[in-house]
Amino acid sequence: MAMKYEVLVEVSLREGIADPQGATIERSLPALGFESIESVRVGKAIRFRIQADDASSAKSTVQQVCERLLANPVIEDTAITITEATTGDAK
Amino acid sequence: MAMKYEVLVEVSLREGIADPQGATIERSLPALGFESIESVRVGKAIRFRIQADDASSAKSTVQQVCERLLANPVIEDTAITITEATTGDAK
Amino acid sequence: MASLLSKGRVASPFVKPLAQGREGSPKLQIVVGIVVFPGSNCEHDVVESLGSLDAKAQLLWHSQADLQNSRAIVLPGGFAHGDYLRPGAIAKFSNIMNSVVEFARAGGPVLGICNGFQILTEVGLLPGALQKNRGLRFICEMSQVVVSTANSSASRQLAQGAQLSIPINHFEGNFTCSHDTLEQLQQEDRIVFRYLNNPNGSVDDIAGITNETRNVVGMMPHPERACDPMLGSSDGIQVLASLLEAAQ
Amino acid sequence: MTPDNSNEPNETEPLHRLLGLTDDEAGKIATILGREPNHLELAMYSVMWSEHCSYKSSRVHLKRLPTQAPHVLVGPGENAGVIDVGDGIAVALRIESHNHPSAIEPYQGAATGVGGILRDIFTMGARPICLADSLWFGSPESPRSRWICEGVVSGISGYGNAVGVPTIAGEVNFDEAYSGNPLVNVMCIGVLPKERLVLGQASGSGNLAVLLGQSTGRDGIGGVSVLASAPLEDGDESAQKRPSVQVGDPFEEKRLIEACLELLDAGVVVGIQDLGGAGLTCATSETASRGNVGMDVDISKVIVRQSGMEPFEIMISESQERMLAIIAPSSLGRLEEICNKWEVAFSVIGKVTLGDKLRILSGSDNDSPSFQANGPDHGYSSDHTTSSDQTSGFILAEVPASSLAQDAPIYMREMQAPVWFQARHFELGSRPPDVVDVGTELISLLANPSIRDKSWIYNQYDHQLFLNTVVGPGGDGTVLRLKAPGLPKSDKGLAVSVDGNSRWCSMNPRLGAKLIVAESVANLACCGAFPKALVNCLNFGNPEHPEVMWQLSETVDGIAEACTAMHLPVVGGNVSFYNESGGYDIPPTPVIGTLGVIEKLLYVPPTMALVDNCHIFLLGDYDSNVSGSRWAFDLHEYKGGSLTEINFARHSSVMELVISLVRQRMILSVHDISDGGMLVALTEMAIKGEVGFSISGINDPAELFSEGPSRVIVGASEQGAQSVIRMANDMAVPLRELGVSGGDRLAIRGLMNLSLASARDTWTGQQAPAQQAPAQPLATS
Ligand SMILES: Nc1ncnc2c1ncn2[C@@H]1O[C@H](COP(=O)(O)OP(=O)(O)O)[C@@H](O)[C@H]1O
Ligand SMILES: [Mg+2]
Repeated sequence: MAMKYEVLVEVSLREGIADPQGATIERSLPALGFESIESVRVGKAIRFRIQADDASSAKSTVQQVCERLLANPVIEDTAITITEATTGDAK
Repeated sequence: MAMKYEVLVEVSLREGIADPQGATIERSLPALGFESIESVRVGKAIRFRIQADDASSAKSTVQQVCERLLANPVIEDTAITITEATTGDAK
Repeated sequence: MASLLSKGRVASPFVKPLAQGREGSPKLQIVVGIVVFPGSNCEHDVVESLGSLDAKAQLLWHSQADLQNSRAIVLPGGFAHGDYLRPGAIAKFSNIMNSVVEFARAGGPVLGICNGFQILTEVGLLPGALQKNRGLRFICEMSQVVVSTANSSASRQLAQGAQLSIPINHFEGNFTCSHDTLEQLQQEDRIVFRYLNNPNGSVDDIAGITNETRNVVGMMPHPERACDPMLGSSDGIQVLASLLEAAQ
Repeated sequence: MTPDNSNEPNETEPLHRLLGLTDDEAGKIATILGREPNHLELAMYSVMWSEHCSYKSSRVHLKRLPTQAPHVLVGPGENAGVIDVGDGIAVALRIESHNHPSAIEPYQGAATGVGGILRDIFTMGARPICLADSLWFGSPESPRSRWICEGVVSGISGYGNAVGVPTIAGEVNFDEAYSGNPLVNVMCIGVLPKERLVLGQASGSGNLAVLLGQSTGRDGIGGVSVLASAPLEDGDESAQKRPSVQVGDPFEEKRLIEACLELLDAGVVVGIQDLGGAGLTCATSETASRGNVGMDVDISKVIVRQSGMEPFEIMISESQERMLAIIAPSSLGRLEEICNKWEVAFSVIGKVTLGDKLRILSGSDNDSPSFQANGPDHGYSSDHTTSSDQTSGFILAEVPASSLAQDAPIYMREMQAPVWFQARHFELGSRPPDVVDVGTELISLLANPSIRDKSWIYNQYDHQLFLNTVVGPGGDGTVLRLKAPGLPKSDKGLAVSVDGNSRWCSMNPRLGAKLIVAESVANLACCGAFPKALVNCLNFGNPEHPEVMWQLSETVDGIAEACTAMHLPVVGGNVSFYNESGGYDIPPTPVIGTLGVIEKLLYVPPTMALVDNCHIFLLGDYDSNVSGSRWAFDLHEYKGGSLTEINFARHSSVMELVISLVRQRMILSVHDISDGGMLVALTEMAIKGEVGFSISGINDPAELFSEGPSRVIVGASEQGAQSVIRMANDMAVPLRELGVSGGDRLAIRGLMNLSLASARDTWTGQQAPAQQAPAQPLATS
């Protein structure tokens, strides 16, 4: 029977790509009294539920979704985390 | 001596707040042949490094940064993950 | 280099008033302070439109705290700090915002236009938040807005129910708030403008709201872009004129 | 002093070839230097002598364009062309392509295209007041083309709106030929008080070279494609570290604009130059070469984003939002003040020297003591580090500055007209299809993605900022007031149009180019503006194909002929070659941007919106030639025949008549006939004006779809109609009354009777597919 999985895809800018958002946040932190923070990078965190026969088939679908829709590999990397959904409705 | 920590802050829209980005992705999935995906939500993944005396002081600083800057509590929640940084320069 | 929000550095780059009202005006000119953040871009447009109303405008640089005796404050449109993170998220920490909050709490008229509206919600002078437009697209077009209450510093010269043509120009203008906040806004008659054809998904068609004391108004449409018939509408004049009246 | 040669690679394939230089070019470099170049020098020559920077294949042809007129202050060759428009005001304009980056990362590719063209304009001391775009995509039916289209449009919107410059005009075309290689051309116009004009040149030995703005990263290095494959570092992993697409930062650019304009106003700057293609190498060698001086550059002073960057990476990085300013040492304090105010990072990276040598140093050299002015820790936040890990005190490269900037080889590449070209002219037997049902054909045309309503695009652009937009996008030309902070007061207006037509140019590049220039001028005339200057962006295929070089040459001659005939100077341009995919070159696609001036903009000129109860006239010659029309190409796949020749004397008299009618307020609506022909023009007028029309006297329905040149439709009241007839007679312009406006039907006696609503719904209703496109659609097909 099909299982439900919770998925988190983190999309981040590839190393070496300028991250104007991250840099702007970082520059604003000292004035707020936060001196000890560096290397700020801003990415996306996309969460969804997927139905699949097993974890490995879930993963392969998610990988496809990442490649085709969620990220552009020219500038972005993705990291996928899949966990079995606790029972109950997704919403 | 001060330690370095890697921080991930996931900023997500609060439950009940409509997510036009997530809805748009969800709507476009079936056309690409992905039928089994639901409840898509798009948030931000903000990563940075912080220097602090210990994990708990790192955490309290990060909490403040979240409250004051990284999220708008009217519509957003945050989830914080802190790990000890592996040695080496942040860059 | 000092950081973006450094305190107490450099006097305003705009110490001199940039717009003068028409000469020979008998009335005492009202001085309106227009806050400029790095990334603001509608400040000169507001100066120009206020100038056509005989008001005097002065630009106030965000890093200074002094409002320079301004009788009303406008937070103009644009992309303060690039709108990075969230519109208004970084701007709210500027030195000048403390003074603006104080000024507002003391009853001074404050108008936030577009990005200015976003900043006012971030800093807590107005409730709610402005999310991405429903269609996930930037929208620049003429919009039709209806005056929902004449009881605010930006609508006191307008009649309730009046319909105005005022352009909108935003990506994040979708007003969102909790159910309780919405009820409160409705019950206290604090919704100032509503869209006739909701362009962005705002709850209850909200285009502009006011605070409890009715001196602070935030609106997404740009009244300064509607002050000249050659640009397609002059309906924005009454909004700015209301602000000037409130400042008297 | 001998430059350090220690990092010479020892590969079997010579390095110069890996960098894209031919053996002859390498030989020429050795002759210039009197020795073999080292690896850094070779890298610098390879980028400066690339097609993109040196125009080595096109230069011989571009020389044929007319560039002079009394009002031209700066012609081609500088960062932007500048003309004098009177009232003490000068206007700078420029167009550029960003085709290849947009194909792989549409949002950032287009966004950085906007950033680049803006810098070209404010480099001249001009405040950018508007942008315009010309976009060419594959069919919107294809998900990949839709992804590119959506991404490009939102990239232009995202960057242009945030940087605070309105995008006020443009065009978009959809054609299979661009599915693998879209075109994104962006034009920018800026204004300045005449006396503020500055040129991108260095002068004054001892003056400082200051790098302003964004830190320098590895991004954009792979953009110079030859370098991506060079074995300059250890293997794949390091190539991975060099992304070829850059992320634009409009917020940085906005502050950079304000800081640079204030530096110019304060008289701090001797010369200033943006960093575009070929980065620091280009900016330093061009400023030095234009000023007939040398320059010492200390790369250890460059603020870098990543540690461990190689000297060549720093010298050729195309990181965005950077400017190079040349200042007197005594101005450094003032520069610091202004940069601090606008929160723009800066670093003194070099100085102007006597002689002609561009020397790249690492660390202070003995005879360059002033390098310590301003330490690397001056004013940057923690994410910036300088490349202080470089070996100090070496001269890494030493070359004549002008040899980089000016001595690139010039090629007269082989040209050959395609075989079909002559044949098509004499395709006597080939007959266009017959028009069967006018109404059905009209509906098909209105649904054509290139013709239908573009408001879903231009409404994503802030087109109102600065309160100058008197007639916005959606009509023939866009009309702006000539006004900006700091500018002398003026009643004048500017009119802008951007036009291309690859259908015409694929049939006959020379005549096609003439027709495009003519159409662009017609768009301005419809606003009441006289054309004053033209810029062009020549998008072509692979220059090593003789057919492509022939197309380019013919196109240049066509533009030259049209400009000469209409006394219109070409003040700038850009050539984009290698637009090919899957072995196919794109059709020749010159894009023409024209700038016109309205002497007194005191009222809103008439638009294309039809007004009820008017007489509708056609000004210009009868034409029923459908060859090359949208109707023939897209609806009937008929690509034969030949285009109608243009008669420039006739064209000019029609345009003068239109301008007079607009200026004397004799007409209530006006629209030139272009894409889709007369019937589409009339229908667009009806839709915009929300009123129908009733036309008669059309004997050959082909006339309705012909796109023959020099024809304009005007609508006039009863009273105005008399003046239109009289003035047309006086100016010997053929005139025909087509019918009248009114009602809610689009009626042509004997041929068509359609409801206005159905036409409108077809024309506007096609926005749906785009709106449903995913937030971040397909990355790969
Ligand atoms: N990509 C675009 N950006 C901005 N405006 C556009 C774009 N595409 C079309 N437009 C606007 O739509 C109108 C119609 O364009 P077009 O059909 O090319 O006009 P014309 O045939 O008169 O040259 C013009 O006013 C143009 O400015
Ligand atoms: Mg036209």
